[in-house]
Amino acid sequence: MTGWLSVALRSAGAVAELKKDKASGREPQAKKAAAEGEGEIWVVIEHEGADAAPVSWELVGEARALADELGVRAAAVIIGAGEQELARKAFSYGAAASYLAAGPKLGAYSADPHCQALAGLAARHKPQVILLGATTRGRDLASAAATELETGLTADCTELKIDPEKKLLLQTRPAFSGNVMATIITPKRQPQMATVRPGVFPAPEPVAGASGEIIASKPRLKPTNVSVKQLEFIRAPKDEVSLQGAKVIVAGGRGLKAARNFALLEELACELGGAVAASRAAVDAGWISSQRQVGQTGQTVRPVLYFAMGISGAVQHLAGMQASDIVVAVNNDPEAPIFEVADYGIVGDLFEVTPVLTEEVRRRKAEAGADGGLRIEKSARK
Amino acid sequence: MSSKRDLATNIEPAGGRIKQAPAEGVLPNPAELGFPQPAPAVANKLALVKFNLDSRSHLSIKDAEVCRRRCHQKYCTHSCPAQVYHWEGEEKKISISYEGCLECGTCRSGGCPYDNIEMRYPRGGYGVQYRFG
Amino acid sequence: MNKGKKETGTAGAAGAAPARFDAIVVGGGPAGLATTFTLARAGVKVACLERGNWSGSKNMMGGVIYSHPTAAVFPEFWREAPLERLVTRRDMWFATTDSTIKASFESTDFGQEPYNSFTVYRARFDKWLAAQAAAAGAWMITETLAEDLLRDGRRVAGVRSGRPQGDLEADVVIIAEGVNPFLTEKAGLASCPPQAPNVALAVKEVLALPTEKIEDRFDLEPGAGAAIEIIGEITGGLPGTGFIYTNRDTISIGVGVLLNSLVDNVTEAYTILDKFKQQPQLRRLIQGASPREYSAHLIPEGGYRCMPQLYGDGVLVAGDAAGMVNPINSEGANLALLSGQMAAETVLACRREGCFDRHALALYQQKLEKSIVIKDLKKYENATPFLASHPQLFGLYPELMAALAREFLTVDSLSKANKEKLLLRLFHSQVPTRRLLKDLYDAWRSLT
Amino acid sequence: MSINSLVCIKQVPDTTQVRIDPETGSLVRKGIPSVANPYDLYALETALSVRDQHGGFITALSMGPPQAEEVLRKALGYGVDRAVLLSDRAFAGADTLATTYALAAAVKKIASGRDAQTGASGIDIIFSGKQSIDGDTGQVGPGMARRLNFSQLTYVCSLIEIDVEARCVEAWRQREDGRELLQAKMPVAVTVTEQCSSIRYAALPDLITAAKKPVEVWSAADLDVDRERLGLRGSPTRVSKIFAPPARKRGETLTAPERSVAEVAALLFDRLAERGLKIGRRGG
Repeated sequence: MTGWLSVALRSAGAVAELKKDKASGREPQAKKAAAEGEGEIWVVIEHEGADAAPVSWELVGEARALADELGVRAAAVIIGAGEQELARKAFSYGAAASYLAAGPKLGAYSADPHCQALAGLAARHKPQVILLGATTRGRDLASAAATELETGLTADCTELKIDPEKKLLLQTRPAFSGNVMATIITPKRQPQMATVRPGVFPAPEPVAGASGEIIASKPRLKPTNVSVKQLEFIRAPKDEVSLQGAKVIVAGGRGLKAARNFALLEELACELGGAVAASRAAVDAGWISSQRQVGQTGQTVRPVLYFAMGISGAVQHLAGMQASDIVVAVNNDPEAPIFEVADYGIVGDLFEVTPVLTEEVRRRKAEAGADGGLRIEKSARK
Repeated sequence: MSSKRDLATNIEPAGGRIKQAPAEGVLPNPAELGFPQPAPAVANKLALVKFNLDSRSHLSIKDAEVCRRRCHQKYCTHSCPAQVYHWEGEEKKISISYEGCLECGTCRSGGCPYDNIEMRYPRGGYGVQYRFG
Repeated sequence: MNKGKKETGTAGAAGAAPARFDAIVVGGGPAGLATTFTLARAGVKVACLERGNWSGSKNMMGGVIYSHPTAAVFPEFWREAPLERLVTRRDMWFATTDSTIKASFESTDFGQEPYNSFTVYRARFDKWLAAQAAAAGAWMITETLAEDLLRDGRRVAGVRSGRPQGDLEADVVIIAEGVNPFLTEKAGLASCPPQAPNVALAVKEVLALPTEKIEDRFDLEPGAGAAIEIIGEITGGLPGTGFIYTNRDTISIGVGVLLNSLVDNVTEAYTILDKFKQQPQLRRLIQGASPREYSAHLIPEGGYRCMPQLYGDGVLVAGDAAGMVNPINSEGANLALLSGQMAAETVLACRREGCFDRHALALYQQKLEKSIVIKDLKKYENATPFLASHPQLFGLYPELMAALAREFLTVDSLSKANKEKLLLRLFHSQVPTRRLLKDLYDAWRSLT
Repeated sequence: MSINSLVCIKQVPDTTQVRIDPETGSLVRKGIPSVANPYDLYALETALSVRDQHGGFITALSMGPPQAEEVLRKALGYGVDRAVLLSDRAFAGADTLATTYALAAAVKKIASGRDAQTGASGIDIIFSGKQSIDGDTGQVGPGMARRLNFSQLTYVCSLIEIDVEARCVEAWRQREDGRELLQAKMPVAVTVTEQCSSIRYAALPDLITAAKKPVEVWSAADLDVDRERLGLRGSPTRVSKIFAPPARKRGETLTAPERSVAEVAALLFDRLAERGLKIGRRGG
């Protein structure tokens, strides 16, 4: 059932083909969806001007797969100043339609107007699923909109599936700091809403020249007494990659012994395009800022590659990193619990090992030439 | 010095003979008992324990010179059941991982025969928090 | 109650806090809670300071509380308190590396009210005791460490906690701070500082195992429990004992060893514990169990000789802080509870007189002298020095017992008469008769 | 003019101890100690420092079983003026939507002053942690803002200023790509991150007061609510399955006596390449 639609929508001129299918009446569900927008799978595109957050495109790809399974359209929702280029980009990642809600109050993100716009669109077009990235902004907007729409919202999903019988969205997410996985459903209300962690789904290869339907609107916003204004924005320095988005994290613990030694980790992280993090012990010792703390009371991270350098592996730390795809541990204590969760263990002095690792990366990059760097193929994810 | 192992092998299976008695009052050296040496890390055990970490240490060495010059065995590195104390060979000093302290008091009660460790309790609410106890 | 706070709620509700208490108890363990509960029930304005997040969160013991002394303070506690198993069997094992002699006592009496003993987790049981004290009207102040005593001349007049605005005044302070006697020393009451010859270090692991497996492996009725004490090779020949207690779905397993022998032999307590767990007899009991917690604690084993001065002007000492542990019967919590209760009774009596100087508080000593607390401690006052100076009790004798048992039970070509001769020879070759007699005499002197 | 605030504090299981029973496949929560959600304590500290500066009242609000009184007593220990616990079977099983419905009703009642012992009228700021460590959703703060028509300010890493006259709050908000300074109109619901300063060390007199101060317990009947929208009945989401995450297993130890550190490093990156992490040109 999904094969033909998928092929059709992936090729150029998707809209035209969809209309043809409608005419032939081969897929009544799709016809209905196309006619009213009802039952679509939506992805809210998080963007700053014309720059979209990578997670948004990852989700468009996934929405497309889910939509194909249900025989409906996948659509992007762009709330802003009318960013046509984002609408088109959404087509190239697999969306069949883009809802472009624009207005003077929607130019920069603010929870209340954006919530009103999204809830308004959803009330009108009745999508069955709305997905957002589990970013600070995505979670902010999703929570408000789900409340406004009085519907269910599942945060931080790491897997989405369709129940083959009931056609419900099966939303799987870690809970209790990753010690438990739960599959959540929203059986009786629509839309079913979920936020999805960045990096869970691969970004699809963009298809040049793909097109789709643009549904532009100017939402009317209720006047309210609430307001949040941005006064200033300080962009994090480029080399200071956020832990949440980082594909590679090099984390240090008590074994680092002093603040200055984090420079060793920074070098390795820099070569791999990753971020530096720390265990609570290192943070408490004052060697690094608490913003870098991974663990139960710090951040929960899920990079593709996690280096634990001189970290013994207390449960509280494991709670924050055990969802990483590949864990490499370097510790001079062969009994350290971190080795129990490490894919690759190196028993040795981190002061000796780390520079050699950095050197090895440099060597391989040099061999690979100018565009050498860490490249992640899908197989890294299990 | 006669070791415990001698005794164990001296008592042979049924029908065997005990060849000689150990010298009176001499304790066996545990290193000769086949105990793993050096001691296995307690990190695995401590990983099971909940701690509310304070940002400051409640343990300190009174006089680093004593560790350096007088204490050859570095007793605290063995007597502490949480392996809080480590001898840093290069820096020639004891480092203190107070975060994993079980607050038993060994280090102030003879665990350091030189009485060279200042042990206090962590501030109220901090430190070890047993779930079973 | 919140008058004068109309304008602002800042500074919390400091105005409503009592400026001073009738009594302050330092430490929310069995001793401190027995005092607190008894005083609160009698209407005394009493505060109990506990440094842990809750009572019991800093405490550890092997695992058994005795019903009789506990019920003397907390009547019929077994109806509500969080208990693990009702102990119906007590074992004493003499173990060598490859053999064990087991002495087991099982009684149906133990299974009937008022029962004999229960296994408990201190982190849960003490919390329950604290809730009883709070319900009786006491101020339970957790997460607060008493760092020093306040004085008025010679008299102890309160405590200084490590918190902002942390001074608290009271007529009398009951120190129940546990084995590390920081305040007892500050009060000038400690007789000997806690030292390696007077303390044992106990380390313990809690291992999870399904209920049915525990009952199966230990041969227990549902809900019944076993308490096993083991001496011999398990402590590497050092003076100490191993123990196993069964809980509902965990096993507590640990060793306690005299600290000075650990230090003299540069041995780690956890190494002994790990070795202990590897004993074949024990390995099969704990096989497949997953560790849940590791803990360590000191046990004051100095006994009667190391007890501090138990009272001073405005101050009493109870429980472990007062060295009230009977190392032979592994009893501590019960003596703590009883001494705590007697401290409370003393305070109540002194309140009637309105005097808390040391002459008045000497009543506490008199009460203790008449009770099993001091009677038992006196009885075993030489036990710890004896055990420390007779390591053969923990190494050689169990080895010999096992060797003798093995010879006796092994069927081979020797006639029984020859076997008997051999046994005697075997024994005498190891232990000259003179020495054996001396050991027995010393043991009799010290332990009876 | 002072600022009245409300802090939401959730009692959560110590999540590092929560696990799935491998035999029954159900959640083992028995015997696991409960703690105050650590992020909520950052929220509490923020509320306390606002009160230090501007005066006003702080109400701590929680929803949960009767034992959840413990976290509110902890809050009282920090000098909070009033503590309210929503506890009723009718609230049980609530997801975030039903939770914010009940909490918002309680806030309305507290703000109306009808029942206030404190004399507080109105709530200017609601503080809560960025998320709880058991649910990790971060949905309750924004949900309450929506229901109460408060401004919504999430992931605040430092609250810098409150302009009482203009009824505005300025705060830095943490984002993935940096931090932004936002100005929000009061009333506002603020959720804070771990970068807000950690909770102070409470003063002894406050702890003593807290030991005896009552925690008000409200049931559904105490609130102006539609029971159909409470608890499990009012929750649109259902848990269809829980399971243990794939257990991490001890992997390969790369160090070996015969290998030099450089060889170990080379071996590591070979292994990573086998797993799809390659250093080099596309397709190279």
